[in-house]
Amino acid sequence: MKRQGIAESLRDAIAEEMERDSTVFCIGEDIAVPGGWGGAFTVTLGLEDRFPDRMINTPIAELGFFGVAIGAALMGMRPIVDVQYGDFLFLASDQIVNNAAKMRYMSGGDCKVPLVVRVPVGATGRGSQHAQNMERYFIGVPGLKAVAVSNAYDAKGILKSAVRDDNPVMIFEHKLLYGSKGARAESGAVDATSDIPEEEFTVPLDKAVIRREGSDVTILSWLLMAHFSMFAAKTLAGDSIHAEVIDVRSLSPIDYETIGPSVQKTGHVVIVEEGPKTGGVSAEIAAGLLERFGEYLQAPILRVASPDVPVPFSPVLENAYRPDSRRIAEAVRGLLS
Amino acid sequence: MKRQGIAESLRDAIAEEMERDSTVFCIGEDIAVPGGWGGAFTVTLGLEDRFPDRMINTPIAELGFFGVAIGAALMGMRPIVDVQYGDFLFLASDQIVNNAAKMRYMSGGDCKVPLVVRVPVGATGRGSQHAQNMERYFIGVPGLKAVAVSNAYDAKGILKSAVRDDNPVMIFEHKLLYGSKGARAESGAVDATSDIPEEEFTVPLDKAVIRREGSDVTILSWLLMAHFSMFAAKTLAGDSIHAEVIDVRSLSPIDYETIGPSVQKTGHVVIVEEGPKTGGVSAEIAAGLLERFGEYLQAPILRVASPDVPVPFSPVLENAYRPDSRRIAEAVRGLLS
Amino acid sequence: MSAQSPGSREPQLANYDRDFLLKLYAQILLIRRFEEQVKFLFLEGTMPGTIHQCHGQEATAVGVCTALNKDDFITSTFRGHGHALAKGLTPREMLDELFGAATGCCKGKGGSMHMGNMEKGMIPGIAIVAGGIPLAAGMALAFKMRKTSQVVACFFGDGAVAEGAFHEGLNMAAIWNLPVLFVCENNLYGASTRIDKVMKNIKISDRAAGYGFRGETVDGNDLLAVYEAARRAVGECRAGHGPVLLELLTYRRTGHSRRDACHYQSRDERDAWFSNDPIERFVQTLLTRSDIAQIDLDRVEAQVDHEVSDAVQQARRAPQPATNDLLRDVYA
Amino acid sequence: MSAQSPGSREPQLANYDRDFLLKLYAQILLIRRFEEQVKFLFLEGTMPGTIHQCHGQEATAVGVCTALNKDDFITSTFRGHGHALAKGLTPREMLDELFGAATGCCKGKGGSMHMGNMEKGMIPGIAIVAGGIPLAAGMALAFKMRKTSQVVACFFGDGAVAEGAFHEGLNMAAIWNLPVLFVCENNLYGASTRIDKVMKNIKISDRAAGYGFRGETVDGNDLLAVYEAARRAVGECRAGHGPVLLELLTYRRTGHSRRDACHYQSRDERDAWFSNDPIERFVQTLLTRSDIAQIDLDRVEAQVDHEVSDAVQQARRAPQPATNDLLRDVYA
Ligand SMILES: Cc1ncc(C[n+]2csc(CCOP(=O)(O)OP(=O)(O)O)c2C)c(N)n1
Ligand SMILES: Cc1ncc(C[n+]2csc(CCOP(=O)(O)OP(=O)(O)O)c2C)c(N)n1
Ligand SMILES: [Mg+2]
Ligand SMILES: [Mg+2]
Repeated sequence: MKRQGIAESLRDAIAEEMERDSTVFCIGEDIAVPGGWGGAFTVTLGLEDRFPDRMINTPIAELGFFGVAIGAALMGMRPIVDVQYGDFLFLASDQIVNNAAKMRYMSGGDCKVPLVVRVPVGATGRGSQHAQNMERYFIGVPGLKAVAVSNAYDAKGILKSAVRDDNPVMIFEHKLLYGSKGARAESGAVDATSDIPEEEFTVPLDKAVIRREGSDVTILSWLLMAHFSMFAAKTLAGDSIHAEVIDVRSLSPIDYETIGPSVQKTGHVVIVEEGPKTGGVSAEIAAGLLERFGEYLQAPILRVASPDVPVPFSPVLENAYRPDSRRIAEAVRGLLS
Repeated sequence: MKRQGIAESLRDAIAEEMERDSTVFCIGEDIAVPGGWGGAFTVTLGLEDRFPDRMINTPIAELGFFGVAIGAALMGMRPIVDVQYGDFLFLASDQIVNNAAKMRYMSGGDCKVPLVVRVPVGATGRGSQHAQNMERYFIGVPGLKAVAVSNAYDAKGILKSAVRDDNPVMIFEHKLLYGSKGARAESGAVDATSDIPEEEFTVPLDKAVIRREGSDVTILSWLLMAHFSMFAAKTLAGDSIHAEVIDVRSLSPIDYETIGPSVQKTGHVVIVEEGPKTGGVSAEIAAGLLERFGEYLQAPILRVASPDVPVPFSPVLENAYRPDSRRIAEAVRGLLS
Repeated sequence: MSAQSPGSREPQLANYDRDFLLKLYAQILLIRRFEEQVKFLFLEGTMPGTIHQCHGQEATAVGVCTALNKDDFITSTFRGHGHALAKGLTPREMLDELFGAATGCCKGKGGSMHMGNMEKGMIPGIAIVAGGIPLAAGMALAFKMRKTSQVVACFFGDGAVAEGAFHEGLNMAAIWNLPVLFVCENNLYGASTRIDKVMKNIKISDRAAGYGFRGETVDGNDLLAVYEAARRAVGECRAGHGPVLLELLTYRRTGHSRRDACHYQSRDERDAWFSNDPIERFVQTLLTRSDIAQIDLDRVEAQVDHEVSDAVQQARRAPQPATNDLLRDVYA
Repeated sequence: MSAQSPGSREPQLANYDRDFLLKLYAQILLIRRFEEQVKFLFLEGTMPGTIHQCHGQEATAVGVCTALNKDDFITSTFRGHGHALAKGLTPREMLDELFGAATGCCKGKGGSMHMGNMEKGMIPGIAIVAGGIPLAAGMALAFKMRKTSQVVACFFGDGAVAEGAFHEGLNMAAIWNLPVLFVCENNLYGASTRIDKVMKNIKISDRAAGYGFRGETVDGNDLLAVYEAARRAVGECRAGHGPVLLELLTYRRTGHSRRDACHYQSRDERDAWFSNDPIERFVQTLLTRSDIAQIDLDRVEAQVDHEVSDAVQQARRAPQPATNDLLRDVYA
């Protein structure tokens, strides 16, 4: 056992997978520069020493290097792509959606694209072009899988599962949860460290996890909001409100097997999402739950999310933009009253 | 009054707006070639003769010419951008989302981006890279407006409103509804012609419209599915089921003022969408209705959509992919039974 | 196979083996006949979808693919029928695909724009202009990392040169010395838009220098010239001196897609290019050989016609997919 | 203003007006002092966000912007403080913005990477590498369509050259002869990655020829050389002979962002560039003039220091936005 943050556990997971399978490689900007940073968030720090031929440091050319990764995947390699900031995915989305996601289907199952994309998201004082929560754009793309990791254990286990999966997998990571140290530390960061076993483990790509049991309300969230939901649940417990907190984790597909029974039990659902309320992942979860478990709902499903605005720079505004545990707790109280 | 299809009424609308305001111009691939086609769907046919300096025929460079349009808009022009096929928007989405949508906000209201983007969508026998319904990717982008036009009257009136709006507006059009003639005619096309008044008119960007009144169920849809919903409603009337059919039209923002009372009246909602069920616009409408009118719902909201697969080529499969009036009618019957 | 002396740039017809030449003829003709049939079937209304055809550009596909090994790969575009046939896909699996049949090379899920066959060294066609260029670089990167000697030939049109993907893909291939042959089929038009409206320097092979590798312009309607240029380039790529950019000058004898009457092309231009047909030229060349006579060509032609009409007959009856095939093949 | 004889490429110091030179000095120094203050405030922890600074690159911003008129426009990047100051934004509105204040040039909504002021001819900075390049082409297209004589200067780094947006934007500016001056500040690094790892031909100005227009490499730490090259290029653009690509060779004396110790740069390289400081060089140049003495420079320096520290004092007390400002300014 050792205590690790997400950046470290991802780094170990990548190294172990590269050790295990010579077709695994990393590709991205600034990921393999001696004297550099190991990507924008230290995840690949030092890996260029251990795997000099398999750490592909690219030009600033997102459309291109995603295409390169997909091409390599078609030829049997297993690339792990780092996009620095999720917002830059818009530049690469043609390759992701039109090629990675569709090629297997349009070839009638003749080819496959074992691709892993690591996407740092979240509002962190950098202004509106380094801040978006990108999950929403990829859950509705058949052919992709999408997961969100909120602690170091999951990060390691999910990255390993993703590398071994034969399909394109998007892993969403939150900048405030990496636990990166030194120059790359983030102000406002939240502790997402875990005890990491020495022995090998994986975490499935399609499973939600109940973080806290409760009977009054089901709070669904992921990434940073999974932490804020736990904080809120603790506060609510003080008022004798017993919230069940589920880290949705698997955003595509949604794990209704885990979520469903909780909804049946509590009859009340709050979904918490960082990012504008309209058109988010919460909408899909709400609609999906309504279709499947509508009869158990004792009140409409509530979404707690950011307002429908771009991400502002000023910390005052950014804090108002991002849902926090106070807002979550208030929403739960409102729903139950 | 004259009877026109969507391609013609859009062409007239563009020409009239260019006539009215010298800052309006068109930009896109193959939109202004003498002897050419007037874009992929004849919409701009012949306009290069009338406006030789304001029909900008571009290289094949979507990211670039969207950026060009946005830059021109920042300097006070009013570009109308043609993207040929909606699927190509992925190449331009950085410029649309990171720049067009965010620049006003991030400048604190200092600049504005009066941009119109015309997006042909829909599965039409061309295979998976010329087929996607792209609406879902843009309704959750604050700073953008999104509308979908299903007949020639709306197309003309909405295009005019969009040109006059000071914000970026995405207009979604369906390839099977253009009514393009000759070599550009589509097999499987549906009649979307309207009587077009001689006098000037506009249609607001934020209003849904009730196409057929009914008391038993509210069917919400847009584009091709708005037509199929009308066909379904006719069939259902034969079984004495009275469906109210609403063409949602304004996808962002959603017009709950029009939709709400219908839901209150019928207590039953079916949303019909072309495109994979997961993560679609229907999810947002379902979640939004549940939050606002949950107490009036007598049954869970049902989504009729395509399965979660890329668009297949084979007509057999494509027809199974695309919801049709039979599936809509069946869903309504199921919901009411 | 040929025994062309390296360094020489003029095709030395005498150095070629007779069978090799007749095989080339069969291939180039197969593409023409295939496309003619497809056009007919399409206009007749029996074939669904849309089509982008390559009449007039047959020499580029055959010349390049003949320089490749079976385990080399190609990437192609919306206009991929010729490339596919030249890389060894059968008329049968392709026509079945065009008819949307379950027996097509993509089980009817791909269609005209996405044909491919991994076994035969062709990934599904990419219909996004220039979208296959970064893929090709990545495929070549995989070959290099795995130390195989395979190469990739990446087909695209003159229109693709304006796309960011062209720029990004060529640059990465260059900095990593990847074994990829970029093949630009310059037919002077991107859809209805002429090349001189979208770039100032229309000598596309010159672009390679900006990225730091070799480019060459070749008469794309001269089959042997294309073949020899491709063979040299493939050799360089295999030796680790890639990438190479080949610009092949050619012309499409048919519309951009479907029923396009090409009113945007001038009469003079069309006439000039129509009298510069790659197949007619190759026939003239072949007939200068003493060991090839018209009757040999007729024999090839009969075989080709038979193969195509056979495939058409089969395709008309090929089984359509079942509705629940819709849900298959999304994930591996 | 200067009375430089056209055609001559060597700055003729004697031809410049004394006041003009002292104004240039004030500007270049203002940027340095501003950046020093910002770095201090950031490290001190009083200033939020992240920062990308331009110590060492001051001559590019001042040289180019001095060649522009007030109603000309610039586009900038994540590293835009210098460009903004040179285009006339005040330290005050910028520092307020950096503190997230409602009185900032973007009302606190933009931050370091998105500063701009339309009045002063600067659109909000675009933090997506190369993202401003197509915008600049479009702004220039607007000027051309409206027949104004305005030009756009578009700043970007060497790292942007690999992006598709660079390729697409330069090509469109070329084919439409747009009045845009593309200014590549080549500081040898894109973030931590050195230029020779991402392109084979590192003479960036050469790229212009591929698109069919003029490119030129200039010593970016020689303020007058930059100014004169920019003036010539702006003149060409105004005369309808644009675009022009200027490559300005420079170096950043600070980290890429925040607390970056630049361990990826060699000692030798850093030493060499540190002894080639644009401000020190300009001071040496100025002092060769008989009508400029150290005391004149000291006076300018005192004014600049005062202006900056004044702005800092104000910014520390500047009003933060109200929470409900969050919902404003989304739509016009
Ligand atoms: C990204 C993208 N933009 C536009 C199109 C529509 N389109 C299909 S083919 C074509 C022209 C391509 O020209 P070129 O690359 O020269 O190939 P050719 O058709 O001449 O073979 C266009 C614009 C597309 N498929 N993809
Ligand atoms: C599209 C995109 N990719 C990556 C980044 C992250 N990033 C920010 S600055 C930078 C390096 C830019 O280098 P260069 O263009 O040379 O400008 P410089 O920092 O040297 O001024 C990178 C990779 C980004 N902002 N945008
Ligand atoms: Mg072409
Ligand atoms: Mg740089």
